Amino acid sequence: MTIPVRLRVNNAPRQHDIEPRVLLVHYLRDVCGLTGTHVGCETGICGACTVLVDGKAVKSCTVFAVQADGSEITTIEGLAANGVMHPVQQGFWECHGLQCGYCTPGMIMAAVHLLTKQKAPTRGQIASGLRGNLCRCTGYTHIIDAVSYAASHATEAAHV
Amino acid sequence: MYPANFDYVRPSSVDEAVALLQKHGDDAKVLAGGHSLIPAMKLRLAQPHVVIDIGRIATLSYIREAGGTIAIGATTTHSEVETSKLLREKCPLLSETASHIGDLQVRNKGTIGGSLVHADPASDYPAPILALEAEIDLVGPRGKRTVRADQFFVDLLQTAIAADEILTEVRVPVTSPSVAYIKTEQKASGFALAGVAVVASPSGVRVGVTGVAPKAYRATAVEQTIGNQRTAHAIELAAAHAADGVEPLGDIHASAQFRAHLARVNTRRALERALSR
Amino acid sequence: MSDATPYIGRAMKRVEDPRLIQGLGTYTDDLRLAGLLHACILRSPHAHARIRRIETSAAKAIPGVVAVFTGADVNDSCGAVPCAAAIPDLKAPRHTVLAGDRVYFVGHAVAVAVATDPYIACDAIDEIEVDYDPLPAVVNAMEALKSGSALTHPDMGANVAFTHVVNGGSDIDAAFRNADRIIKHRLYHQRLTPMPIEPRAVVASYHRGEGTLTLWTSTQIPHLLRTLLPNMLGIPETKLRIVAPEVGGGFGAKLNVYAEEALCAHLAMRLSAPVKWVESRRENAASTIHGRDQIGDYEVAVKNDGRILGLKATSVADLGAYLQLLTPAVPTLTGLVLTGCYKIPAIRFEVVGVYTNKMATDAYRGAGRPEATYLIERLMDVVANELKIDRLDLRLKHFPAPGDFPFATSCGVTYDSGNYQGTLAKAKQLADWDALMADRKAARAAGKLFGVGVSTYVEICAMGPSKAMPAGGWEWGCVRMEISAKVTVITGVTPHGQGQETSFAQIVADRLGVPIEDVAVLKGDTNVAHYGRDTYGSRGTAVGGTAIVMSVDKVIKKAKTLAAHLFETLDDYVVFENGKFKAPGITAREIAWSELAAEAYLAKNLPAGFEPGLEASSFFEPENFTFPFGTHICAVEVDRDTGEVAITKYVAVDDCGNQINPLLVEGQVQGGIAHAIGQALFEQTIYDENGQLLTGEFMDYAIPRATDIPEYTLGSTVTPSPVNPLGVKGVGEAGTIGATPAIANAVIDALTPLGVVHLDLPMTPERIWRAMQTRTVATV
Amino acid sequence: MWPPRVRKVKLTVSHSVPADRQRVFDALGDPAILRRCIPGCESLTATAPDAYEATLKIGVPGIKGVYAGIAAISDKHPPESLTLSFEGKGGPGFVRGSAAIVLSPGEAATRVGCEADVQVGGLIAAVGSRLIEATARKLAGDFFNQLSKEMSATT
Repeated sequence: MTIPVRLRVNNAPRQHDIEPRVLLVHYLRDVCGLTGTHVGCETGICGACTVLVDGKAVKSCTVFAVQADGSEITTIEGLAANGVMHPVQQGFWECHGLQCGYCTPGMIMAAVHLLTKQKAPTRGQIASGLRGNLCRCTGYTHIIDAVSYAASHATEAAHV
Repeated sequence: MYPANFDYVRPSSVDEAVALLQKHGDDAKVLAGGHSLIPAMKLRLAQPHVVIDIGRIATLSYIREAGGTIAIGATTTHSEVETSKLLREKCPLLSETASHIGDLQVRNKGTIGGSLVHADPASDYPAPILALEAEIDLVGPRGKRTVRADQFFVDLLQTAIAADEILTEVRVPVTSPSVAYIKTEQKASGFALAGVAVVASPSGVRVGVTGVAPKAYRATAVEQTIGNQRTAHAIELAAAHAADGVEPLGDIHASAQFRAHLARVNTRRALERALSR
Repeated sequence: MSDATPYIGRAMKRVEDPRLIQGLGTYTDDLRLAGLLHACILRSPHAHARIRRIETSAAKAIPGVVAVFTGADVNDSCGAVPCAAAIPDLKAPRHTVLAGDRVYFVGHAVAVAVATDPYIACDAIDEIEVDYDPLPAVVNAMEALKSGSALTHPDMGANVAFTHVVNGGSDIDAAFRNADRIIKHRLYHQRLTPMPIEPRAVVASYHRGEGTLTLWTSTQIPHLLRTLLPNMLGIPETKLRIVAPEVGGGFGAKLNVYAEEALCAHLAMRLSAPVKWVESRRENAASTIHGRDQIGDYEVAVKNDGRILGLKATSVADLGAYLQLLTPAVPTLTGLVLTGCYKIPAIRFEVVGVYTNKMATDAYRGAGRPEATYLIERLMDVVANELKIDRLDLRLKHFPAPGDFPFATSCGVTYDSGNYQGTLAKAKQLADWDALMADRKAARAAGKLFGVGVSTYVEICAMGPSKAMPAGGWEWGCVRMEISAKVTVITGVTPHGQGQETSFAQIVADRLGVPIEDVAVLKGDTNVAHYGRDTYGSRGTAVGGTAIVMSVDKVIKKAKTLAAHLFETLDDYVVFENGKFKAPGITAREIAWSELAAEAYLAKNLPAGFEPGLEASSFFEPENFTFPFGTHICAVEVDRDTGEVAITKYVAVDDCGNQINPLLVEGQVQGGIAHAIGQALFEQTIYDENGQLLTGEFMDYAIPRATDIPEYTLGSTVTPSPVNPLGVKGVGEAGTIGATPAIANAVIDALTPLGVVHLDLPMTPERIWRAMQTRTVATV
Repeated sequence: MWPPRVRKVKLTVSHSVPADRQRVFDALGDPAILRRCIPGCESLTATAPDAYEATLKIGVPGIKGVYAGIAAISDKHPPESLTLSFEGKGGPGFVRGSAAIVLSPGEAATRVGCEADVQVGGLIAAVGSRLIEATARKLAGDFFNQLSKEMSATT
C-alpha cells in the first residue's frame, strides 16, 4: 500500500507515493536526498532529527511522512536564505557551538523555533528550550552562547 | 528502527473514525500526535494492521470556554495547552503541567487526547486531570458518553475507553490561580517519577498524583487530612499521606520507597505553592 | 600571512563548521551508492544461551530480501575480531563476527539479513526464528571470581582473563610496615555507555575488477582498521581503502575493530553489491563498547603528619564477554597514573580482568585514567578527613616542585613538565576560595547541605611512544605547497569533532606565512592519508601536529634551497620570514611562495639534483607521553528532601601546555566536564541479575542535557611540554578525568554534616537520599 | 553497592478465591479453567500430565505480544501447594519464571499466595523495564479475578 503525499520542502513542492510506514526523517533523507537531518535514536529523545513542520520544531523520526501531507517543511538545508546563513547558524559558527556536528542540524532547528517564541531568552530559557536535543561533545555551554548570540544578532531580516 | 507495515486511513470526521474502529477492531490503532504510538511501532512493540490518523479532523482541535468550563479538543497539542491565554487565565494548572511535558518538539506534536488514552503511568496530564475533576467525552458507535476523571484511569495503560471509541474532548473547570504542579522527573526520559497536581479552594484541596503507581490517583487521604486548614504544619501532616493506599512502582530509576517519598515531598511543595498563589 | 599576529594562540572559528551547520557534511549513513543493499542484524535476547537451531527460510522468502546469513555461513570465511593489547598470559575467547553455537551477551550478533531497503531488512530479522537454550549468566565480576561460579565461556574453564601486577618505587612492604596508619577504602567505577549521538554506521563496496574494497565507517581509526582487517577479510592491505567520513562523536566507542565492519565488508564481497549497516540506538547501547567497570580495594600507608608512604590498589576489571581492541589494556592504564599529582614513593597495583556475560568494556573518554584520578582524589580527601589535615595542604605537601620535572613516578613513568602548585593557586583564586569557605559556613549554619570539592589531576596524553603502544604510537603527516601556492596538509590522525582541520591549518599557516584560507587539511581516508595511527588518547595535536610541523620544516628547508638557487647564493644566506624568502645583504629581491612554488613544479630552473615539487612527509615518534594537569573546584548544594544535586559553582584550571586555539581547548574542557557530570551524578549502565541490559535506550540511560550544565569559570596555565616542538600536551580527556572526583568530593563534603563519609558513583538523588536517611537516623 | 542489585521481577500476590482449597487446587490444574483465566490465553493444551503448551496474547491494547510458551506443574502437595514453572517467547522478547503457590484455608474462601520469580528478556527488558513489574502484577491480578469468577459461577 502506498499513499500519495504532497508537501513543500524548503520551498520546493514535492509529490511522492510512499508507504505509510515511512518516517518523515527517512522521507527527507532517502526520498528527497536531504541528509542534513540526522537520526540518533528510536525513542524521540535525542532530537537530531528535528525539522520545522509549518514553522514548528518537531522530531521527524516520530512522525510518519503521510502525517506531514500538505505541510511546509524546513530542514537545515533550507535555513540559509540567498546564501546568507541564518543568525542561529552564524551563532553556532562564531561561538564554537559544535564539535562533531551530528546533533547540530537538529539543535539549530530547535533553536530557530525557540527564538520565534522567545526573542530574548535567558541562558536558562535556552537550556530548557533545548532539552529535547542531546549533544555529547560540547557540554552545551557554547551552544547556549550560540543561541544567545543569534538572539542578539537577529536582524529584522526575513529569517523565519 | 523501522515500523512494520500497516494500512493508513485518515478519516475526516469523528463518525468516520468510529466506523473505522468498529470495522478493524483490535487490529487498529488511533494516531493523533503519535508520540506514544510511533516510538512503540518503531521498536515493533506495537504492530497495528491499521492506523487511523485522526490528526486532520479539524473539529477536534480547540480550546474554548463554555458555561464555567473550558473545553479542549482531543488533538490539541501540549504546546497549545501550554500557551493558551484562556487556560493560563482560567485554568492555569493545565498550562503549567503542559509546560513540563517532554520537550519543545514533543509538545509541538503530542496531543492531550493521545496522552490521556495511552495512560502511561508516568505521564503528566493525569495528575491535573484528576485534581481538576475533569470530564472526558468518548464517542463510539453508541454515541457520546462522558466519563469523570476518577472513572477514566482504570489500570496500567488502561482507561475507560472502549476499543471502538474515540476521546473527543476534555473539560476542565475554571479555577482560581491557587494551583500547582510539581514534578520530579526520570532523568533519562523526562517522565514523572512523582508528579503532583494541586487545586486549592477555600473549601478544600484536590490532589492528583502521577508516576508513582500503576495508574494516576487522587490522594484523598491528603485532601481529607488538610481539609480547610492552611498552616505549614497542616500541610506537612497532610502531605505525609500522599502515597497512602497505593502500591508504588519501582524500577532502576527509583525504588517504590523513593517514589512514595517523592510523592510526599512534591505534595508538600505543590500544596505550599498552590496556597501561596 | 604578513600580518604580525600569529594564528597560533588565537580563538579562531572553525573551518569545519560551515558545512556542518548547513547540513552539508557527509556522515557514513549519508552515502548513497547505486545498488546499495541494507543489512540488519538479529541480536541475542539472552546473556548466555546455546543456540539449538536457527530457521531463516521465512525471512528469505520476503520480497526484497537478498540474503540471510548466520554464524555457520560466515564464520569460516571471515576471521575473528582482534584484540591488540599485549598482556602476558592473556586468555582470550575466539570472537567470531556472528555467534557460533552460543551467545555470550545480550546484543550478541546472531544473524544478518540483507535487503534492498532497510525497512525490509528489519522485517526480515523479525522472521528469523532462533531456538535458544538459556544457560546461567555471569553478571557480577566479583562473584565470577568465586569458586563454583558459573562460567562466561564454559570451554575456557575460568572467568579470569589475566592478572596484571606492578610494583613500583621503593619497597611497598616496608612502606606499610613504617606507616602509622593504614587507610582502606573500596571504590566502584561504574559501567558507562559512551553514547556518541551518531551511532555506528558502515558502508562496504567491493570492486571486483580491481579486487579492491572500500569501507566507509564511523570510526576513529581508519588506519588501524586497514592494518587489522586484512587478517579478517583475506584481502591485502594494499587492496583495502578505509574512509572515516564525518564521524559523529567517538569518545573511545569508535576506537575499535567491530564485527559489523568485517561483516559488511564480507557481505559486499560475497554479494557483489555495496552493503550498508546503520546501528540503532538500542544496538549502540547493547553492542558498542562500554567503559569503566572496575571495583578497587585501595590501601594507603600514612604517617600521622600526613606523609603518604605507599599505595596499594587491587582492582577487578569487568571485561564483558569478549576482548575488543584494547579491552584488557584499559584497566592496566590505571596503574600508570595511580599516584596522580603526588609524590608517593611506593606502589603496588594489581588488576584482575574478568569475563562476564555482558558487552565488552574498552576505552571510553579517559580510559583508565579517570579510574586512577577518581581513586587518588577520593583517597586524598579520605586521608585528609581521617588525619584531620586540610585537604589542600595534604595535596600541596605531596606535589613535586616545578623544578622536579621531568619527574619520575613510582608508577614507572616520567611526567614531562608541570606546575601543580600553579594550577591550584589559580583555581583557588578564580573560585575565591576564602569567600567560598565562608559561603559554606553560612549555608551550613542556615541548615543547607552545601559542599565544596577539589580535584588536582594529572593525566597521560599524546599516546604515545611506540614501545608503550600496542600498534605503534608514532604519527604521520604530509605538507604540500601546491603549484598554486595553496597548501595541502594531510594528517594521519582522524579528528571527528576535535577541530584539527582548523588548528592544523593555524599551525601550518603560521609556519609557512600564508593566509589560513589557503591551507586545506585532509584526513580520514587511507587512500589520501596513507599512514596514520589515528585519533585517541588525546594524541592528535601533540603527536599528529608534530608530524605536520616536521613536514612543514622540511618543505621550508627545500624551498630555501630553491630560493638560494634563484638568488644565486647559498642556502645559508637565505632567510624565510612572513612567507617570503630573502637574502639580506645579497639581493633586495624577495620571493613569495607563488613564485617559488611555480618554479618548483614547472621545473625549468632547478638546482642540480633538486627533486621537483614542494612536498614532505614525516613520521614523528614521541619520546614520551605528555602529562597535562589541572585543578577543578566544584561547589554543590544538595536538596535535603529529594537528594538532588545542584552545582552552584564550577572552576576549572587546566594546563595542556601551549594552546593552538583556545576556543577549541575550551570546547574540549566543557565537553569533558559534561561527561564527568554524567558519570558523577547519574550515568550508569545497568544489567539485571540475568544479564539483561536495562539501559538500552536514551529513555533509560541518561546523558547530560543542556539543563544539567552549570556556569563555568574556566582558566588555564601554560607549562609547555618539552617532548614536542609545539609544546602542547592534549586536552580531549582532561575535563572528564579532572571533574568527576571534584563533583564527587563536593557532594560528599555537602553530606559531611550528616556523617556521610562516602558515597558511590553515580550519586543519584535516591542514593543520596538513602545515605541521608541512614546517617541521620544513626546519629540522631 | 556496585553493580547495582537489580532483582529479576519478584512478585508476591495474595488473593482470596471463593471456594474451598481442594476446588481451587483442582482448578489450577484444569486446562479448561486455566485457558479461561490466564489473561490473553488463546490456546492451552496438555502435552503430558501437569505439562501444557499455550499461546498467549498479552500486553496492553495495540502493544500486544504473542507468546508461545510451555508450563509445568511440580511439587504438588494437594491441596496445600504447588509450583508452576513457565517459559514463553515471542516477538518482543521472552519471559521465564516460576511461581510457588500456597493455598491456605479462610472463611468460605481460599487464600492463594503466590510468590513468583519472573525473568524477562529481549526488547521488553531493554525498553519496557519500567512497566514490567506493574504489568506482571496486573496480569496476576486479572488471573485471580477471573478465577474467582469461575469459582463463584460454578458454586
